[in-house]
Amino acid sequence: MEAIINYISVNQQEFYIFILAVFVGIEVISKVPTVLHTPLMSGSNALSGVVIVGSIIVLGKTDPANYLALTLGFLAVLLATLNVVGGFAVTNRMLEMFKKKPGKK
Amino acid sequence: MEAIINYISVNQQEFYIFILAVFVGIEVISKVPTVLHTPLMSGSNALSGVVIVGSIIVLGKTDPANYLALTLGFLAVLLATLNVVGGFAVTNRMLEMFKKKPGKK
Amino acid sequence: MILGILKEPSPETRVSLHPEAVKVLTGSGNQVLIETGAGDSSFLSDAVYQEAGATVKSRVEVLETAEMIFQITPLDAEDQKKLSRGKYLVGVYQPLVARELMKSLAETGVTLLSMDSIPRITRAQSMDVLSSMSTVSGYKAVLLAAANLPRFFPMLMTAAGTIAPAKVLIIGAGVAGLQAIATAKRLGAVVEAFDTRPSVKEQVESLGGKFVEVPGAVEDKGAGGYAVEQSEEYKQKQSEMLEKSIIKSDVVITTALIPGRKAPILITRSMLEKMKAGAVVVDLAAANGGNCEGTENNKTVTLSGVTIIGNSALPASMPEDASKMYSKNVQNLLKLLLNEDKINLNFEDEIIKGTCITHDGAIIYEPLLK
Amino acid sequence: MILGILKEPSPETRVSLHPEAVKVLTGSGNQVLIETGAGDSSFLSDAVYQEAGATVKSRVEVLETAEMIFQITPLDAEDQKKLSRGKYLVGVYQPLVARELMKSLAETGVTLLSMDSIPRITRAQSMDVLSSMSTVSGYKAVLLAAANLPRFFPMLMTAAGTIAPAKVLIIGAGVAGLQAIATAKRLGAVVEAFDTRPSVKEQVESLGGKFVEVPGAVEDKGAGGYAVEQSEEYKQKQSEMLEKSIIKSDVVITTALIPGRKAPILITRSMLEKMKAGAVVVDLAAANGGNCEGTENNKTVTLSGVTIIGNSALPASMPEDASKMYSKNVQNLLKLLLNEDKINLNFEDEIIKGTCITHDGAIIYEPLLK
Amino acid sequence: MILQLIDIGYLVAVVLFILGIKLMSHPESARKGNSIALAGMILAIAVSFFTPGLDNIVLILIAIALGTVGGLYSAKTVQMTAMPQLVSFFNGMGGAAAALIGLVEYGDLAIDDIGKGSVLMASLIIGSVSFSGSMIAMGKLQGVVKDIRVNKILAFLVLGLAIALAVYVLMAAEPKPLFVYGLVALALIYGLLFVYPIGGADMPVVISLLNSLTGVTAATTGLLYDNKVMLMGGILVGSAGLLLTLLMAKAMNRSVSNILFTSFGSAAGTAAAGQDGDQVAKEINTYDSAILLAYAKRVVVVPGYGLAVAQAQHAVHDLEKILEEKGVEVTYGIHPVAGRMPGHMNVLLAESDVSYDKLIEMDDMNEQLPNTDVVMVIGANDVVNPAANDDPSSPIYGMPILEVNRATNVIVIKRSMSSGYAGIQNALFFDPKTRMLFGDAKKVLNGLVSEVKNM
Amino acid sequence: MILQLIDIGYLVAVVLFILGIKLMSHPESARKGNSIALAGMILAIAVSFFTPGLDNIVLILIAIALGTVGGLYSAKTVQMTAMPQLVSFFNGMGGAAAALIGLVEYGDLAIDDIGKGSVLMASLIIGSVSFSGSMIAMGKLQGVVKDIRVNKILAFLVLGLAIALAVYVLMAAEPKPLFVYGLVALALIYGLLFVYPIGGADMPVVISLLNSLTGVTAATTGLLYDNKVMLMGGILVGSAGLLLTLLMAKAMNRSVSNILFTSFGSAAGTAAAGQDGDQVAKEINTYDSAILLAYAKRVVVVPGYGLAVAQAQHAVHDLEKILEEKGVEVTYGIHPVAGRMPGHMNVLLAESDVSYDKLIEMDDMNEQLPNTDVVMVIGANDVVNPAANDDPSSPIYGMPILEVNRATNVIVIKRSMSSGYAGIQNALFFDPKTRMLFGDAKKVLNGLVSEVKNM
Ligand SMILES: NC(=O)c1ccc[n+]([C@@H]2O[C@H](COP(=O)([O-])OP(=O)(O)OC[C@H]3O[C@@H](n4cnc5c(N)ncnc54)[C@H](OP(=O)(O)O)[C@@H]3O)[C@@H](O)[C@H]2O)c1
Ligand SMILES: NC(=O)c1ccc[n+]([C@@H]2O[C@H](COP(=O)([O-])OP(=O)(O)OC[C@H]3O[C@@H](n4cnc5c(N)ncnc54)[C@H](OP(=O)(O)O)[C@@H]3O)[C@@H](O)[C@H]2O)c1
Ligand SMILES: NC(=O)c1ccc[n+]([C@@H]2O[C@H](COP(=O)([O-])OP(=O)(O)OC[C@H]3O[C@@H](n4cnc5c(N)ncnc54)[C@H](O)[C@@H]3O)[C@@H](O)[C@H]2O)c1
Ligand SMILES: NC(=O)c1ccc[n+]([C@@H]2O[C@H](COP(=O)([O-])OP(=O)(O)OC[C@H]3O[C@@H](n4cnc5c(N)ncnc54)[C@H](O)[C@@H]3O)[C@@H](O)[C@H]2O)c1
Repeated sequence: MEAIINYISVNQQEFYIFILAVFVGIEVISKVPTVLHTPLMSGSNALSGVVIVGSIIVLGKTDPANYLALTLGFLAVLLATLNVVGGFAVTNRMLEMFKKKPGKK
Repeated sequence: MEAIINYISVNQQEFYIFILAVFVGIEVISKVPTVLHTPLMSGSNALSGVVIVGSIIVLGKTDPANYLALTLGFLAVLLATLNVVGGFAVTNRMLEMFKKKPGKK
Repeated sequence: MILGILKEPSPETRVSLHPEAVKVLTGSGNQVLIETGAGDSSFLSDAVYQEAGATVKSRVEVLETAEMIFQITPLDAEDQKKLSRGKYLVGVYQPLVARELMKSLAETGVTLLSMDSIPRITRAQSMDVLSSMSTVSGYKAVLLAAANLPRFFPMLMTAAGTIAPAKVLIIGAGVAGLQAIATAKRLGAVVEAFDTRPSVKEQVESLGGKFVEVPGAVEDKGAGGYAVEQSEEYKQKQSEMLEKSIIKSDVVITTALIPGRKAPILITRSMLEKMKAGAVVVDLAAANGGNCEGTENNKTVTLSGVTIIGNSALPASMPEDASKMYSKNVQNLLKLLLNEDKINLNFEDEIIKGTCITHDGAIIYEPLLK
Repeated sequence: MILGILKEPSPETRVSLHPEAVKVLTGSGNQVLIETGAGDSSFLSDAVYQEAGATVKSRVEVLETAEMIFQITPLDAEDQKKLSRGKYLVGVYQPLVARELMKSLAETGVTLLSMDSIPRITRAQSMDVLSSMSTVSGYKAVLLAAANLPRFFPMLMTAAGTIAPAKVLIIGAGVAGLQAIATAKRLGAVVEAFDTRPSVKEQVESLGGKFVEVPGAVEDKGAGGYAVEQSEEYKQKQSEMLEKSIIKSDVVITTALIPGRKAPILITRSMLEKMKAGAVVVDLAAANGGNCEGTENNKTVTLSGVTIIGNSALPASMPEDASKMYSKNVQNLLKLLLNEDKINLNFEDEIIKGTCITHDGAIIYEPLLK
Repeated sequence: MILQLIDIGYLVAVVLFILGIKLMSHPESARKGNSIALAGMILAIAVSFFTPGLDNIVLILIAIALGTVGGLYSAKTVQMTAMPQLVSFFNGMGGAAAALIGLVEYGDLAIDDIGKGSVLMASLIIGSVSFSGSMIAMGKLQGVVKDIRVNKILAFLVLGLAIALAVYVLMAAEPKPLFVYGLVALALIYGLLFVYPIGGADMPVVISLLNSLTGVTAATTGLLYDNKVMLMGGILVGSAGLLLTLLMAKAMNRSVSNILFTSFGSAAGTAAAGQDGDQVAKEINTYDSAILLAYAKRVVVVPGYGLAVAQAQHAVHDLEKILEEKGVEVTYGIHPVAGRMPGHMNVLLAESDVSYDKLIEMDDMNEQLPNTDVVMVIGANDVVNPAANDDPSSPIYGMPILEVNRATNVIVIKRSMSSGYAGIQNALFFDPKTRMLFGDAKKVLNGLVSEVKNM
Repeated sequence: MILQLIDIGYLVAVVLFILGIKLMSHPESARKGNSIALAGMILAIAVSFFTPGLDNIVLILIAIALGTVGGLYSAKTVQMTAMPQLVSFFNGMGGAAAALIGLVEYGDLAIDDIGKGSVLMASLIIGSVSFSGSMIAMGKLQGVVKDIRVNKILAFLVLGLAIALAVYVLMAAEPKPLFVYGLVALALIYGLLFVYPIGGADMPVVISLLNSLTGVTAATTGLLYDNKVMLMGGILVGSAGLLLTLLMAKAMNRSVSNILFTSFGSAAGTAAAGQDGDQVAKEINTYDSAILLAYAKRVVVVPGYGLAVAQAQHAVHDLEKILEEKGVEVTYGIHPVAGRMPGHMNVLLAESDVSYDKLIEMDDMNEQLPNTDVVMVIGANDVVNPAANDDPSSPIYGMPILEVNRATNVIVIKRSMSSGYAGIQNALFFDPKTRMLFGDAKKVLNGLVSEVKNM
């Protein structure tokens, strides 16, 4: 128990950040209209491709001699890029229909 | 310039918290219906009475011999309490009208 | 006071006072006599009047006994002879038209109150028989037109083809014209209206009608809402604009009047010839000469395939409600005239002054004196 | 094929084929003859017909030359004599009523197509003259009632008092009844309706009317939407419920029919006596004996102060649109009968089978054979 | 251990604050939100008592007790209409408390901590402005303080001077208490100058802004003590308050900068329309009208020619239906000469299928009006003009009218203050019971329908 | 200095992410939101190149180049209808990347850092589940993978085993790469078992959930590197994704637990209403209908008897007006026998003052329909029944109809699947172009009016 309390107290800042971020995440989409469900899912999928940052770091820090790690890292960057680029591109296509707002009176 | 960058970097966590808190504050009320403007103003006024925590600390830490400081601190607690208690009570009264929703068909 | 209701001569079917009014008047101490069968053609039996407190008498008795005599139609020479000095007569006498009659009535020494002369001021709205009877006429004109049109008023899309809505043109958007617009709209027609007073455009539109605009009309604010004579040039332009509308209309209802003048001719024979076969014109100005060339008062004629209805006695065709409204107007005037059961002829009052035509052996109606 | 349009005998004012139909028919290779002045009373001149491709002929010429002859009213004995075997006759013959006439026509050897016998199936809706003419009747009945009522239909709150809206009761909510509901509503009346078929309640309400419910009616789904005879007990209950509504109504429009029977009496003399003075009854069932005791076909009578209009020829009072609709119905039937300009009497087709009364010297209409 | 628990307590309090505000922004959950925020506050206060080395507990408790009694008493006894004043007052108290903390704290401050020093100065200035500004706002709402034109430049000079003093104090080698007091005095004056010239009608927006400022001082005070609950709570109130200010201004069709930086004289764009000599008609907006209608028991609609001009018959029927759904009884008072032809209103209302039973004649209606909560006059003028009863010189004298001011509230919907058919001014519009809702009848009614729907 | 700039870069990227998601949740700003989020991502990637000690840059660039080409190509060429599959595929790639990072990182890890170790294990498991689950979801949507019933207990056993292995690896004194691979294999299998039994119609919800899981792995990876952008981005996607999952399920009238823990067989609750033999009518909700209408160029309303029954004539006119205000061209297609009497629709629409010009006869309308974006059939049935053209045995065969399926989209408003006057079923309701909007016509239309108003 005490350990947990201590942990929380020590990592207060992180907890604040965590709680606030969750709130922001939820609030920000709490009023999303149904039509946007799919595009939004697609968009947040693109964002989850932020692991690319980790992939880059991992590959960048791999010993150039460790071929297994290099391969895995290379794959990681490749796949994460797919996720990011493909994700944004496909979201953009989905959102095409919202492009030309018809002339409001 | 560098000082600022440094400052931000050092206080990163605080900045995250600040930005996130602002987002939460804004998001949370962005869809408030007009009828609630006044009660919400009153409610957030009550919350701004959170300075009472500071007043308590200030008065609590004042040297019992420093009469000027004691008086000021005493006043601070008193006024802040007024803000908190009165704020919540008046908000509650304003919200009374939302109590018994008139018989929806 | 003794009030006497006479039976109207045919073809008039209305009656001056409704049993409801009789009840109120007897209630405040007056005595009411009614000629046998006076209400019959308005579907109001003698029994109903008796219940309301009236006494049924013969015509002669009423004429001789009553101090104030009610008949909408002007009394004929015969009846006038039976009048004695100091009596009051209430009816619709059109004093500016029937000038001779006014003179002879003045000589008998009666006090004539002509309901159609009540000044059209705000306070007098509740006594204004022109308005109330125009309401009946406007409504009825449309019903007559619809009943005589060989076509539907509303649009109908049916298995037996699509019926286009009738086009109705109302010329003159006074009280009767506005009521006609409303009624024709209700029945589903496409309604246009025209009037020389541009200020009625908004009123026409407020009833869902389309206003036919002819630029350049003169409106005299001083004329109390009545129309004034227009310039020749304007009349020319108006005639051209109107012709276009008339030709494409299935029904034209005309109500254009200028007080004290012959009604302007707005539909000429050549226009009639260009109109659709089967079209209907209802000319509410028939009594004043008509707005349509060929209109005959109180007759329906067909010219170049167009049916022209010149029935100027439309209120008589809806006697029950028309009587009710007329009676209400009279009753409201009596509120001014009578103090309980005593007469109080206060010539200071604008309304009484304007309504009283003859008094004490002389004509006192100002427009007749000039 | 040579088609011949005859002028209807008075008082009928409609005409079987409209110039629009003539244009289409001549366009597909047929020849159309028309009797001089056949369209006059529908405001359709000979010139218009000629423009559409018809040839104007005398009655005799049309009767003798045309292979298919159009007249709404059954041909009289004189005309029948001029018919030769193998000709086609198209009109409204009421075969179940005019049984003798059917026999004599069968003998002449003509093929009779009676428009009123077209089966009322979905596909035949566009040929259904009963529906289209009921539409005219329902609309016109209300106009007649409104024109004859001594009161207003709509509510009016005016300076001359408040006029209560008229109460209109529609008995029988078939095609005509529904149209009457709609029209009366439009004019601002308060509308109630009654029918023995409870399923029309929803339809009445869909037009803004109030349905007078009498519990316990029998509805025969097999009767194709027509009413069936009801039990005595039900009739008793119905009569009581209806009386209440009738007494307080200003206008009653009756359309209650049961095919092939005399129309049921729904308004008795005793009810008439209790009705308001000045009330109006329009009896659309007048031709079948009427729904009101005292109705006389094609006459307007007044009984106990109630005006009873027994005009069963309402479509004739709106000849132009009525002709247009009738003509459209005929035209749609001809689409089935004619292959371009060749006749194709396909008895496999339910519609043709149901419409054809006599053929080749014999009666072939099934209801008449039973 | 205590310290850690304090941290967690504050953390929970912040979460409760957030939830509280969130719930408070929906009508159904607003009351719950207020309670949750209150719970958070109680927790925060309770936790703060465990601050290590806290002294003067008795004094603190006395102060709290006094504040509680005062706060509760004034909140319970205040009249519904005076609530905004009270909110403003309470807000001022919060600002004052923050300023007082700053004053006390100044004594204890290590001179060289410029960071903390700046934060402290900000607390002092903002707290003082919030205090004096709130007091003036309260006075204005109460009608005690009149509008005064203030030279903007003067105001900014005062503020500039206060800031200059603050900078000087910060740079100074030793404590300058006198300068600090001077700075506070200047800030207080700036608060006055800031609120003085703003028109009374705009006060709610100003109070919201001041409230947001108090939030900021709470946050700065939080920074001072490195106290998370004050910091976070303050930021929340600050940001939420700022957004709320913008929303409120928008709802009133004003921009914030317009409100703050234009003197009332020139800002009376809309008010001018409702002026007649020295009489001023009171305006009302769509929302407040909707509230009035939705929470009424009996509403009477008085239609006139304007309803016909606007072709608003369908809209008025829609409003009637939605009000009836909410349990409000709605009828129509029909004047015999409303409109421009006999029966004009009947034709109109029949078109939109208003039930005949709901149309009440003038005389009957005049009897029912005293039991009516709200009369809504739509595009009518002459038929509700009391001059017909009172003023023998009026052209409409003697005409019977619908005496709508017998009801509790009157809302008049029309486009402007212009006259009707008779061409005369209408004293009803200046009646204390009357509020004008300007606009085309159809638009206004459609707006009311949406508002009532959302309630 | 570089380090600090990296921090700030990440901070900005996070703000861009938040703004991006925020804007993406409103139709008007959604495209902008996507661009802003993309900008944030580019910034984050750019910044990460400045990580001190970064090697293998060429390799990284090659991987990125390949990924970019592949991603763009597939996104550009995919058919509109296949987009959900593609999203699922991309999401799987993200999960896989996270798992791979975990694998590489495991080698470098100090054995005794249990905190980091747990985070790593979580990354591995969740990433793997997300990967294999996404692949199955894609397969299902593509129609390649069939529904299979799976024993829930088996699935949980597999997951339990994976977690047990993870605990073992963490506790072990030395690295256990083999066990780690085994654990990954188990997690992959669990992903399969998890998605297999869920019905194809529920896939969007599942994908959203998997997407949320990928977000969580991004966050855990962020923890691993103490990298704020991954942490925050991950939390955002995780929480937003979770809420979105709930919202999507709600919009489909399903509960998430229902979807996840009930096999597809029993989950057909709502679908039953629209089923006819093996045909299933597709439903649409008010909001989506409103979007369809508001963004159309030409809308045709086909009214029928149901419009009259619902007395929805005023509501339909309101919708017409508000659509016209938004620039949509609205007309009415009137079938000659729509309703129950000749001219029924005319009476109805005249009452609500629909302009006569907007009423188009059947034949003319049939010609115009191919250029129509949306046909809204309101309470009509027989008059739009294709059986009248196609099915000689139908009682309505031979009646001309409004051929609404010539238009691009058809929305049918009625209360249920029940038949009309003729009492026969209508194949139009099962047409691929048709969506059913169930409810009373008046209520539904009023709902549409409010929705369109808000757009
Ligand atoms: N009923 C009859 O038979 C008849 C016949 C002739 C004359 N009159 C006279 O007409 C008058 C009737 O009285 P009333 O009260 O009905 O009408 P009114 O006195 O003419 O007043 C109508 C008011 O409606 C407002 N208005 C006009 N268009 C509007 C719109 N689109 N939206 C909102 N408001 C609008 C106008 O004010 P804003 O411009 O500020 O908007 C105007 O003041 C009486 O004086 C009566 O004597 C009646
Ligand atoms: N026009 C004429 O002269 C005439 C005369 C007699 C017969 N008919 C026949 O009537 C039919 C007319 O076709 P139609 O398409 O207009 O009508 P329909 O085929 O009868 O279909 C009407 C549909 O409206 C729906 N509905 C009923 N109430 C509703 C409400 N409150 N809200 C929403 N939907 C509602 C019903 O479905 P739910 O129950 O699922 O809601 C029903 O399927 C044709 O078969 C025609 O032959 C016409
Ligand atoms: N102040 C009041 O309270 C009050 C009372 C009653 C009537 N009025 C007003 O008085 C006015 C006249 O009413 P009325 O119905 O008795 O008028 P009316 O019967 O004298 O004339 C009917 C209409 O015909 C129009 N007209 C005349 N010549 C025309 C022409 N050449 N072409 C086209 N139209 C022509 C007139 O402008 C008028 O609108 C109306 O506006 C009415 O509102 C006012
Ligand atoms: N299937 C189709 O396409 C089609 C075509 C045309 C008509 N119809 C339907 O056929 C039905 C009959 O139409 P119609 O107008 O020719 O009928 P009708 O003229 O034969 O009868 C008129 C109405 O009177 C009613 N009635 C009979 N006896 C009554 C009584 N004692 N009291 C009260 N009401 C009584 C009937 O129920 C009917 O509604 C209608 O429902 C119509 O919709 C259907």
